[in-house]
Amino acid sequence: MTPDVPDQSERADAAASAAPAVRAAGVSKVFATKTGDVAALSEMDLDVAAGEFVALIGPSGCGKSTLLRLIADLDQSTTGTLEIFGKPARRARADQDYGIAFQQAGLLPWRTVGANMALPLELHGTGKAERSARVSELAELVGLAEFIDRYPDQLSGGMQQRVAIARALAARPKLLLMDEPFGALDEMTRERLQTELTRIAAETGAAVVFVTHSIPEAVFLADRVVVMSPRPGRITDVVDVTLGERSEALRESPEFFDRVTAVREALHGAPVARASES
Amino acid sequence: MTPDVPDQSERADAAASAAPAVRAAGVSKVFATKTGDVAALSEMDLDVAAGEFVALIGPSGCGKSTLLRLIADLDQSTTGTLEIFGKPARRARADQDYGIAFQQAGLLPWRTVGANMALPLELHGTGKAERSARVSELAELVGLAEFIDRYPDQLSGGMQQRVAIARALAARPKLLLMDEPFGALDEMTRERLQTELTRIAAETGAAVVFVTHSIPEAVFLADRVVVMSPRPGRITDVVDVTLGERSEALRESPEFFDRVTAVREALHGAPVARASES
Amino acid sequence: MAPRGSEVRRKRRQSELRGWIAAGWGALGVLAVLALWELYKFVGPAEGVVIGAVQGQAGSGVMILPRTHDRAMPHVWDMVARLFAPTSGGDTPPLWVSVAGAALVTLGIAAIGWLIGVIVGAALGLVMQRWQLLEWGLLPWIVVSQIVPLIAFAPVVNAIGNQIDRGGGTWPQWLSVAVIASYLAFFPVAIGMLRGLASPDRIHLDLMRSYAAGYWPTLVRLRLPAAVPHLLPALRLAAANAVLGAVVAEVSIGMRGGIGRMLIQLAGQASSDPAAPWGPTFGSIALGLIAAGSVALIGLGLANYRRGEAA
Amino acid sequence: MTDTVTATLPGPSRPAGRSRGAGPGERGLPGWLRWVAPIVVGAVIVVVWWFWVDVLGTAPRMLPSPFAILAEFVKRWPIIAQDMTITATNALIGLVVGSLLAMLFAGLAAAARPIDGMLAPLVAALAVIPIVAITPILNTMFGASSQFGRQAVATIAAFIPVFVNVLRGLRQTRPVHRDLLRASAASGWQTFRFLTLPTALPYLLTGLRIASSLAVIAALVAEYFGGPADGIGTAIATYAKSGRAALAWAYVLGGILIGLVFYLVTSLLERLATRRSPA
Amino acid sequence: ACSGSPDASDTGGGDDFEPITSLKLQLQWLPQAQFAGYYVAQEKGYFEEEGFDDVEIIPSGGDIVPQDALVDGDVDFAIAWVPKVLGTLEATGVELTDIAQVFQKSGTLQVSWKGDGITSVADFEGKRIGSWGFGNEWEIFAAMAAEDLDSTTVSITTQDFSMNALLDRDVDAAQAMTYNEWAQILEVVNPDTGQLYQPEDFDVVSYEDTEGAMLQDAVWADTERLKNDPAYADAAVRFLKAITKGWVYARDNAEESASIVYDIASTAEAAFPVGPVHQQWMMNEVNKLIWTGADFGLVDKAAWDKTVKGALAAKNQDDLELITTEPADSAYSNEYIQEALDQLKEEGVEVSGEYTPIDVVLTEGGQ
Ligand SMILES: Nc1ncnc2c1ncn2[C@@H]1O[C@H](COP(=O)(O)OP(=O)(O)OP(=O)(O)O)[C@@H](O)[C@H]1O
Ligand SMILES: Nc1ncnc2c1ncn2[C@@H]1O[C@H](COP(=O)(O)OP(=O)(O)OP(=O)(O)O)[C@@H](O)[C@H]1O
Ligand SMILES: Cc1ncc(C[n+]2csc(CCO)c2C)c(N)n1
Ligand SMILES: [Mg+2]
Ligand SMILES: [Mg+2]
Repeated sequence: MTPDVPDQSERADAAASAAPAVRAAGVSKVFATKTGDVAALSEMDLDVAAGEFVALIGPSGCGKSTLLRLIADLDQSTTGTLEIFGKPARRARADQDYGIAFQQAGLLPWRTVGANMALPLELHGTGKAERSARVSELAELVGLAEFIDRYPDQLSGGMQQRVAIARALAARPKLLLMDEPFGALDEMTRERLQTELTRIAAETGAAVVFVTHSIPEAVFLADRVVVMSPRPGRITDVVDVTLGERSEALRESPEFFDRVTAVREALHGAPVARASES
Repeated sequence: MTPDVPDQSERADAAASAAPAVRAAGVSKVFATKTGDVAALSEMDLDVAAGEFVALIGPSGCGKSTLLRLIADLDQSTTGTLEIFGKPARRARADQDYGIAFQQAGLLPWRTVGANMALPLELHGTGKAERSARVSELAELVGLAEFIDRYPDQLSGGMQQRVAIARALAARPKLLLMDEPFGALDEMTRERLQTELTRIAAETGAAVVFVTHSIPEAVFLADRVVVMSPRPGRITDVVDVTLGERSEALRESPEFFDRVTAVREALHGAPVARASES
Repeated sequence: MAPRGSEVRRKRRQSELRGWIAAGWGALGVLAVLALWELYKFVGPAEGVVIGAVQGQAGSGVMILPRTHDRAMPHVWDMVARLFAPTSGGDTPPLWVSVAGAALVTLGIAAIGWLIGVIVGAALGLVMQRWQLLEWGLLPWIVVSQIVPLIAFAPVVNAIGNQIDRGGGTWPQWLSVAVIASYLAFFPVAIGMLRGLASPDRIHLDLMRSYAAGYWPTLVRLRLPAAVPHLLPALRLAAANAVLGAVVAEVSIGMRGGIGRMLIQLAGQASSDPAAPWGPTFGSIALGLIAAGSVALIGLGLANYRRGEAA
Repeated sequence: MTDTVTATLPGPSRPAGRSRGAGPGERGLPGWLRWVAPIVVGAVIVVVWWFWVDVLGTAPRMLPSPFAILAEFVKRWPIIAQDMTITATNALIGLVVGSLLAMLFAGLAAAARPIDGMLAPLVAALAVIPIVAITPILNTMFGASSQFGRQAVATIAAFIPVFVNVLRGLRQTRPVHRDLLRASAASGWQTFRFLTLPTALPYLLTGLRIASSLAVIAALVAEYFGGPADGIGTAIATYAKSGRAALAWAYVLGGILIGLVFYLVTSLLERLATRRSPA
Repeated sequence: ACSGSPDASDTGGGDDFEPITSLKLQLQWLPQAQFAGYYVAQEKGYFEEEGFDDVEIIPSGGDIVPQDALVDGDVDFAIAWVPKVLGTLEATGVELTDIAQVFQKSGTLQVSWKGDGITSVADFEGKRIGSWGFGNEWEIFAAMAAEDLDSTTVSITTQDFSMNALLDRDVDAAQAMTYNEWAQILEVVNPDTGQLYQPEDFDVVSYEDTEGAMLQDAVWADTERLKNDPAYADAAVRFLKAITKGWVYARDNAEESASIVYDIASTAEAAFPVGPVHQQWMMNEVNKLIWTGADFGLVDKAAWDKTVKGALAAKNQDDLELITTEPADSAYSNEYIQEALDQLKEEGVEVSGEYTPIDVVLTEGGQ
């Protein structure tokens, strides 16, 4: 929890549209483990503007997930301040200011596709009629209109991932947090979902913080690619992408390869001590 | 099982070095399932020369794994003939002509790294002394010499994958079958293992059939990239790579991107009916 | 990498510490029950609380709180003191000595029953895993077998044993008890073996096939090791079952010397010497815990085969 | 010790091990064999039994011919049914009460480690108390002329597997799901209702299935050691000791039928609930 | 040929058979003074005197049924109650013979609290009655049937091994043997007085005084074998001689005999009996049931017929009857015991007579 701006929610809410989607200042995270302390993040500073798409990339264990979890208030930072739309993370969570999707779809197997999408709404007392209207909308958005009454085990991995994205979008958050959501998919499906995600992000105008291991994915999706160093995680580079409209053709364009190379070099510039271990 | 060349093993053995590592002619595979027959492969023809590195790429469900399993005699083809170094697949399996590695490392958790590497040797009655000599050699090869007495759960994913590769190499097969062996790794580790694999393949002179979903991976590794169509799997294109020595620099070269684009287009040229479902 | 030796030692110390803490809570739990017993005995009505009793109709109504008088709930300290009094008056040995002796007899028989059960169960598990047809044919009957009350066929086993004994073979009575005990013990082993042998991942089976390994090498190098995590709890359950079975069998076929016989013998004086039956009762509980606990020790030796469990 | 009971039969989260474990050449068995095989085995058992008893005549006298048992079962059905009702009722009450108590205590144990630690030795001890020992004690405490003692014994028998399984189930919520609920700002109660409970449900039903036949056996055996002179167990003892072996075994058959019904019903419930368990 | 002809057993070594020297006797319960005569015979060497060098006395308890063990050939002789054996004989069609009726009287009581008004069998109607079941309940039903009482109005509670059901009023009247459970009650401290319960605190219905009385402990032998195996018939007589001597000794030395049984039973193997005083009480009461003035062990025709009549009349809670037809004539025979008695009389043993009770003061727990 951030100590400042403790309870000025009204003002904060009013200022929300003006405030950056995410503002991390001097954020560190140390995990106390049985075998000693693990510094996962050290003095991170990051701003994500409203509506901006930021990709986080870095070697395994560099603290990408940790950062995302701090933003989502699933963990507390050790030092530093973290503001979501100008409010403390905890409050942002309570206000459902963000939606989140994980590497595994994490659908509840005993709920239908529709019920899974509706879960956040149900938890916050949205009425039944409104819920089902929203579910239809979401299902349409992610192309699963015919599958609303299916159960997760009847879907392919890609379809499940789309349900998870729809669920993250359910409460119309202005911020989407995604932790390697396409990690488990095959390349073709993955490319399709990437294209869809850029469309959805554009349509909903949400800011996105997107963790990935794939350089082409980061480049294709993001406005900015944030490159992190091995543990303790720190930002070593930020690659601006600004490639304009995302299309299939883009993936084969020289500018695309340029940015891919830039990110590759930024990544490898970072010492690879940790990576050699994994 | 192939009906021809039933028992001419001596002659076959003598011809082995001359014969292609894999020769598939008109191979089809139909799975009988509860809900009807599934044609996984249809009339595949493929030759892999001794010492050649071939990558198989294609949308999910196109039959890549099926083909590999047929070559390994883990399944029987419905039609067509399949020869490994001029012998029927079954005989090649009995002779341990190939080594295989899967997407998951598939190590036996109760065996040390060394014992895992030695498993194929143990099963074929190699003496203890010889086994341990070979294990040291293999561990050196994959850079795990210090970890021989560790257990798999004490290793990172990348290290486990290297053990699996060492295990596949243990009996010095002239043919390596690899089914998305790096699928579960992060990009950085993956790139390192790719470099290592090309080195190892070159050193041992083994032919490799390598299944992957990643276009850059296929291009980086292979002499030839075989592109398959969605189900029922068929070869739609073969991209010759011939980029010369594999180095890190290669990944950022224009020729590399050229080949990547070529494979991308070959892939997307294929109808994507199946992929849209997953 | 950190020096491994110290890491291992620290881990061991840590798990030791956790063991002590767990033992502490456990002891507290037991103490809590004893305290509750005495507390309720103190505040509860001697004749319990019955609702819906009809005047003059014995046994009518539903008793919702138990009786607290000394015959129903002896004081904890009386039960303990009774353990140190002569078993049967006169200069008979203290009760706890008799109980311990009887428990040892039963433990030995239960151990043999366990062994028989493990062998039979493992064999059934093996063949059922090997041949699906046998699984389909046998498994339902194995389940049904456990629904047959032990006491119904214990006399049958005893009679068969006697037949053999008369027919020139040797069949001591304890062997009947062991066989009956094995009847409860084989079940979890058969099921655990079946599940365990079928538990290897497809990938490992494929791997063995790719090595052209036949049934036996696959069994020894893959299926059996993979079955260990299933087998260990099964063996422990089998041990507890073997003890329960042995006690019931002793009672049923009237075998002398074991704790089962002692249970009914001392139950005969529950009116005049209510603390006495608690001795063999505690004895039989301790016996079950010891049996299950010692089998758990096997698990320590097989720790490497349980590495998969955490993952 | 406490987790042992779950080994009895497959846990809920495991998919059928068979399809992957099938040996070569075993895959193609036609489905009808699944039904025919047990029937054939049953027939073989009956024939061997009959041959031993009626043809060889070397079986002990307390083991009558299967056909004699069946005949007696049919002939005495009215009184057998009456006693079956009593034993089944006791078992059912034990199953329900034992399961409810087990759920309550498992909930407490899952909520607080100390409670878990305190319950562990007690549950382990409860699991190894012989019915012979506990029944007279319960009968004295709660009255020998009510069915209470038997119901309590059945309760104890049912408690153990349900407790162990539910406790395990309550601990099976996956981190990704917990994160999800937290990210959705779900309250503690909502987390329990939307996540913990549904996750534990298949485990509960596995426990129930194991508990069902144990409750029947326990209720029946408890009748041997006191209480009203009714029920299957009393009848088995009475008639076995007066030379009426066929009648005694007809009652045994009645007991098996109760156990089977309990088992099949709970298995069915379990199958329904495990359909959508987390992979 | 001689079908147990008395002469065959004269010397214990006839011409046409090898005399039996090793025997097994099945008791019907745990080792206690109820079976003192057999243990005394063993302890005092009476079996050896009669030419047996190995007699194994097998206690029961649990589900072992003496008559079944006898039929199966596990043992040579068995001690069992007459009505229980009659039931088995009819249900299974086997033949056994009561060759000595040890207890001449029924020792079963139905004990109730003073003031509850259960002073006769007629008062059982509508009451909850305790019984051990397993064949011990037939006297209740027989006694009620004899008075035309409706036994279906009685609900039966299976008593466990203690008398708690009565003490806690779970039953209106509990079954008790004069020699065992009756003493158990009287070994309990009355919380109201701080003293042991006294007989005056209870009403007692003794089945011996009712039409339901049935013959109890008897020595049973295999009818077929008696008929066809002269060695067995010979052994039967010698065996009866030995146990008669044992019971005679127990009659004349009650206290010593009680402690003989107590010592034998007080081993881990036998699993401890109730204490020494309890055994003395039991010895005392058992002697009263045996020594009624008549010769030891002879089956009294009248008592037998009464037992059979009761067994024919009684119906249990399932409305099933114990027996439906008269037992075969072979069901009892005084031939062997008479022969044994005759020989003993020749040897100067006093085989009839009254028993002079000793004084036993019960203590708490019988210890
Ligand atoms: N709960 C925890 N307790 C202790 N250490 C932790 C915990 N969570 C994360 N860590 C450590 O913090 C570091 C950062 O972890 P994190 O999961 O954020 O990495 P990541 O960048 O997401 O890696 P990956 O790409 O593999 O997902 C790692 O070294 C990890 O071991
Ligand atoms: N044992 C089987 N029974 C029935 N169908 C099968 C079986 N194995 C594979 N198939 C089907 O055959 C087709 C090809 O499967 P295969 O696993 O070879 O695809 P793949 O190219 O390896 O896909 P992926 O990239 O997802 O691994 C798929 O449609 C699959 O559903
Ligand atoms: C299971 C069982 N059977 C019989 C008795 C009663 N009992 C004890 S001694 C005795 C006299 C006959 O030996 C009788 C009838 C019992 N308490 N428990
Ligand atoms: Mg991560
Ligand atoms: Mg595949």
